[in-house]
Amino acid sequence: MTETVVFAVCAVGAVASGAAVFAVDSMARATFALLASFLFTGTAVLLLGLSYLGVLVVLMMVMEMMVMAVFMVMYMMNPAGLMPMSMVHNRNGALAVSAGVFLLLAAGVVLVPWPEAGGAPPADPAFALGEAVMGRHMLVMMLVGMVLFATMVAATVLATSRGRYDRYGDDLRREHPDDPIGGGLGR
Amino acid sequence: MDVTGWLLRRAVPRAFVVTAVGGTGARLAVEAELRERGWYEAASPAEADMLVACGHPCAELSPVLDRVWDQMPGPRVRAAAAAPERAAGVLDRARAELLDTAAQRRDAEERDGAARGRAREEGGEDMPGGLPMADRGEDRDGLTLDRLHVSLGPALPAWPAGLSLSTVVQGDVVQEARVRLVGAREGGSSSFWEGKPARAASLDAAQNLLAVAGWPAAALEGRRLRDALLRGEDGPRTRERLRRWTLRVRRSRLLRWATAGLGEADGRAPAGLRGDVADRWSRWLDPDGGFPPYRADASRAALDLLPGLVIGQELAAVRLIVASLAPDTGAVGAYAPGGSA
Amino acid sequence: MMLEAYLLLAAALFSVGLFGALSQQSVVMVMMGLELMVNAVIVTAAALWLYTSPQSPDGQVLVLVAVTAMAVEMAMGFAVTTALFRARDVDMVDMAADLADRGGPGDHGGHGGGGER
Amino acid sequence: MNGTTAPLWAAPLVPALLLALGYGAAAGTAALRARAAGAAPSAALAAPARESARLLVQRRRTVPGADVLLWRLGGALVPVAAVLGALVVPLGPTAVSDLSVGVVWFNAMEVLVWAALWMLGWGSNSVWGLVGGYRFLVQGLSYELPHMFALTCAALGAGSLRVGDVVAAQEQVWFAALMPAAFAVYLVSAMAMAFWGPFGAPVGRDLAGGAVAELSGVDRLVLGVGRYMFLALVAAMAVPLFLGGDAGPLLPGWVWTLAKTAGVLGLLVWLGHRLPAVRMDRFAEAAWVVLVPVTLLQALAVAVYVLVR
Repeated sequence: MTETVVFAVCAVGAVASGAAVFAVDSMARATFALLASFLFTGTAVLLLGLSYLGVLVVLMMVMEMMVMAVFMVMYMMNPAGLMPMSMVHNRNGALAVSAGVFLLLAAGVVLVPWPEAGGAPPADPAFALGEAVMGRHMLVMMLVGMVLFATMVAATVLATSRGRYDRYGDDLRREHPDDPIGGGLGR
Repeated sequence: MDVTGWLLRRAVPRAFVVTAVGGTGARLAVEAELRERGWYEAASPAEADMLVACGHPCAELSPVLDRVWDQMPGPRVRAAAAAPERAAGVLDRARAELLDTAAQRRDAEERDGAARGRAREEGGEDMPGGLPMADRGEDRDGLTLDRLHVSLGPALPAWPAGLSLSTVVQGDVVQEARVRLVGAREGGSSSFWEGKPARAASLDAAQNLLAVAGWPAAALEGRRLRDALLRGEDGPRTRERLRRWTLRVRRSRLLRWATAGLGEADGRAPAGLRGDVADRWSRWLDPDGGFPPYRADASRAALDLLPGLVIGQELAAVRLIVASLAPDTGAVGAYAPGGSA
Repeated sequence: MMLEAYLLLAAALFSVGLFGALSQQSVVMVMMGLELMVNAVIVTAAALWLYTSPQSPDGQVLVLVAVTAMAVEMAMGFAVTTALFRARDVDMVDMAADLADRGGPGDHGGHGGGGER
Repeated sequence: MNGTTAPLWAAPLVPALLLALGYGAAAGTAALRARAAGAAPSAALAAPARESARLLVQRRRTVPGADVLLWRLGGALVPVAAVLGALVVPLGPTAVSDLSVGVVWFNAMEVLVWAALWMLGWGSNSVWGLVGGYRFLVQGLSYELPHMFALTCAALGAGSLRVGDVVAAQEQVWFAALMPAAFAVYLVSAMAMAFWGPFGAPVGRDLAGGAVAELSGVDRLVLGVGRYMFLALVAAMAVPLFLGGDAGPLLPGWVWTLAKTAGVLGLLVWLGHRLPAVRMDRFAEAAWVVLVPVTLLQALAVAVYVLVR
């Protein structure tokens, strides 16, 4: 019984804080509203018995939201929301589309005869996940690894305006890179 | 049973020390007094309950002191230590006034009344608290981001007396810097350190830098040794402790790693200021007292060098560079630093 | 019954995220909308794993992929926003509609204000 | 298999123990500071209590244009994260709740302090606070990967993410001896997590207190208590992960746990006293270029050891 109560709280909390993300003025509060929504989602996943993935969602999302807060404050015109100005275009159109999508999905959820679960969940789902990722789903593991590596390289290339020629000179033979602020090991 | 009074009597006060130009003697006395009583020095007005102004605050410094006084929260007391010998008495009276809960409650009610009054009549303005929005400027990565005007004012812990460095900061990188002396003394430039043992002057500069470099233990030990030397206790025990302290600071790899390569002063600087921050503070630790940092021309050169060294650096590096230059504002007299890049 | 509840939660999160992504002008806010939609995918995958095929770990692998997708989307999104902000000093979705390297900083608005490049 | 879950009445024991250990750390710091200042170290043992008395009397402050919600939330989050993280730390054989993913739970709870300090810095609407909050983000992004790999090494050695299993796996040899590099990196990241000692830049004096510059009265007290509780938590977590939990001759299990925790806490307090602050732009490069490869190699070594055994 307590499980359904906790689920109800998480559901309402997740959707409410999700909506708050776009309702609140201050960008910092929008970021933490999104973080709250993720924390509720993480709890919901914990409720479903996936303890490892639930805690992983919480861990990953806290770090991601902190990085998002940095960019949020950097790029938004008035990050603290002290001078409220709305940066929205065709609000009603968006509202109509998303309401329509919700009704469509809800109808699907209610009408589709979902199959019954075959057996009971394994004792330790995380162990099953580990086995799968190292066994049958090895391709997923390799793909995720490559995608993350490609993302790191691409994001760095896109974000920085200085290349290695600016740092190490045209013949790339400068002994110490000339960065505005040197790193700890002089590299 | 007056709980507030009971708690206050148990509390160890924290003093926020602000030094006027030429108040070095009073500052040293107050610092020695605070250390012996086991009291603490506050890092910000919010943490403090005792504002101690050392030396003779002139017309320019008073508004700064008033602003710090307004920022201090709860039970607060304001003390002025004009001369070194009156430091102990001033602190005792301040402590007594702090414990007088009736007076503190009255002061609190007055402030709440004034604050409510101000809040009523300035209810309608658009900018909350009258704070303007940050303007934007080019940053070193080609982006145009917010810039803040921050003045590292005279009321700052471990900061040269009366120095005001008004900077334009993006994130925490300083883009523009202008040096100004708040309340520079028109009279002759007589530094406190003339006639005092050169080792004590170097120790004072070193403890200041160690406090800024985040090593409070060595800073306190250095301060204790400085006070011993100033009082003339030059016995074998003090010299032994001084040797061990110097060895520990000199051999600290972390301190060297944190300060190496910062604030490189080129050849034109006077002998005592050449090299980077690490060179400067290791010069102070030499047993022959190294180059006495407190001479008028060295301090003037330090003030001229400051803006150039500080631009492009982060706030942590700025604090270390200022502490390593250690300008003696008392010796400089009425000097308007020209170098405002 | 509980499966439908979880899926309804996911649908609600998805549509709130969709509303955000469609209605917001700032690129960073659009990305927050996308994150909410991926959030819905995580809830769906976890619920379907438990209530329809707990024996096979596919649902969990899908959650893992969704979390990675969210990290990748965020990293690339901010990299693009930084590059865009450096090129055009703007982070509005409307002004990022075309790929032409039109204006440097200072070309503040004026959709289609090309020509004086 | 030990690591049974404690009865519910043990739950309030966790914050009480954290408070006691935190007070011990604060008193130790004050004693070391008093010895350096030349005053009597014994009088400093009451210093944390005196400071709490002063802060209880001090009034709270408001700052114009401040985001009070996030500001207060940040201050309150640090002690809450400490207590939540301590739920998985076993005292003797039993922990309050021995999750199957105890190690990941501990990691998730200490990441909450990132959010807490950033909110503190951002909420106080002051340059010092903002710069202090951002400093902790740089510090977090630098220490997090080596810290995660150090925790992975411990979990790898035990073949499970349950803290009870990690303790059980250290029957013959403690993980501190088996994987010294992981233990050393854990201690470094422990100080970085609790923004303590050499990693105290976010609340450094050069920033007039950094993220806590504008805090006063009970807010500053809550944060100070939270910070010392968090330091006690990271020290307590080192015991089951690397120092064999409650294993030890003669004395009962929980006495050994407390003794080892006090030992690690004393080491952290002494290092805080003994070392100057590390500047984050230098530590970031050192962490990514040195610590990450070191912990990766350590994980490889532990994996080979586990396979061979």
